[in-house]
Amino acid sequence: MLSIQYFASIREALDRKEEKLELPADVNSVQALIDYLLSANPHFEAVFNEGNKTLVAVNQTVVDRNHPLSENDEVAFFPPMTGG
Amino acid sequence: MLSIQYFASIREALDRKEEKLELPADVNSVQALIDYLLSANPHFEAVFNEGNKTLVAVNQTVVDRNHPLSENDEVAFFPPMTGG
Amino acid sequence: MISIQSHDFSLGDEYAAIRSRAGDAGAIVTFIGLVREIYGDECTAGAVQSLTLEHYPGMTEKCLKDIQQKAESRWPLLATRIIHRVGELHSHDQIVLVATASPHRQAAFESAEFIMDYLKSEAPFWKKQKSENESSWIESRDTDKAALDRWQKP
Amino acid sequence: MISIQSHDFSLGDEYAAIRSRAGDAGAIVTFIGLVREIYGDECTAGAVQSLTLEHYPGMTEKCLKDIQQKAESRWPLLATRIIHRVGELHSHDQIVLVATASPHRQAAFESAEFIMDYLKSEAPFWKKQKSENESSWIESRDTDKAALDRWQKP
Repeated sequence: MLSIQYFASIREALDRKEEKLELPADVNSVQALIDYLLSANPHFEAVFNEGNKTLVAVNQTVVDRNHPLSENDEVAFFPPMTGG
Repeated sequence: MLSIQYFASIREALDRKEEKLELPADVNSVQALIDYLLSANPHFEAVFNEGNKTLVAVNQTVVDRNHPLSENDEVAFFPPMTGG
Repeated sequence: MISIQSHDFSLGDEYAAIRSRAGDAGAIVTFIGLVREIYGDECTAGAVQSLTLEHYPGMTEKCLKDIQQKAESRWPLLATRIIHRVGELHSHDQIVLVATASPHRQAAFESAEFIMDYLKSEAPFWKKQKSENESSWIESRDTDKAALDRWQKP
Repeated sequence: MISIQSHDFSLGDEYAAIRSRAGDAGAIVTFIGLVREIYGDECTAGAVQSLTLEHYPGMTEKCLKDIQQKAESRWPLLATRIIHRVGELHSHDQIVLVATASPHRQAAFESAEFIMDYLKSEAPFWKKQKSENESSWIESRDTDKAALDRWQKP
């Protein structure tokens, strides 16, 4: 079971904080997951277009969209950080 | 009346903290004062040789040895600072 | 030592603690970040009523430990302390504390600045400001990214 | 605000004071210099028993005001604080405090570092260390001069 979390402006835009997902066999990378989420919900378009600069973390480390996914991974989508 | 102060290692080397001096007419620069002090007291040699890096302040501002002197100036000799 | 907390902190207490942990330190640098009346983009009018800090529990702690270890491998540090607050804050509230202790002053200064630059751009915190009329997420700034990049230079 | 004093200071109290003076500050940096067990040239053996700080009354205050004004003309500072102790100090005692408050973190960091670099090489303080067997004046270091020189670059 894949766990997905959303933070900050992305959490608000999608109106969801987290979800669990049974990973389809062909969804084996971050980009494949994004494509899958987009096909299920057109609302995601605004979050994943290039201007949005959405970041993705797999197992709490920021990765690029080619990063492979395994079925028990913890995925998170969020905007650029503004800490400090 | 010229006032001269000595600090730190120089104060200890010369065993004097301060002195007042009636400025001879031809002593019109820091270098001339140093020459005058050297002629009066050979002990000053150790303080004013180049290796010693002795600094001079006139009226509480560090100056070079060509700096002019006036009769009521406050002159100070000291080693490089080690504050902080 | 790292804390992510909603409650405030006392610089005096934190300094006393790091000073006693730091052994033969010659230099202790502390940085405190405060909520400004006008935050983020200074062109948007209206004083900020509040600032809400969201974070990613779990990843935040991981990032802060990582930042701390990076600093400790780069400078001779005797002790470090990071506190980052989350939740709702108001003007002049303390947001963040970074303290570093080192034998030498330049190491203490540089490592504190390094940790702050990482906190700004690499740790999963997000700030939302609420003004009289609207609330909006503060956008990341290129200057913060540039501040971070300078530590990558060889 | 500038103080030259033989008595100790409290970082907590000084921070509270600068924070209340600083208005809409986003960043406060403090630097505290401490007496190390082994001071100056680390090759000379023997732990330091005490450190005595001598200064040039009058010129010291003038230099510190000058350093403070230089920093204030170079960075957007909301408040600064300098305390330098004189007289006899011992291991782990506080020697010096520099605190700067600014809207922005880089200005707060840089100005505090700038003031410290000036204090090291331009303000008329001299340190004498007393070990078990001897006492000697601490020599100025080329690294401190170099640290100061980097602020002169265009």
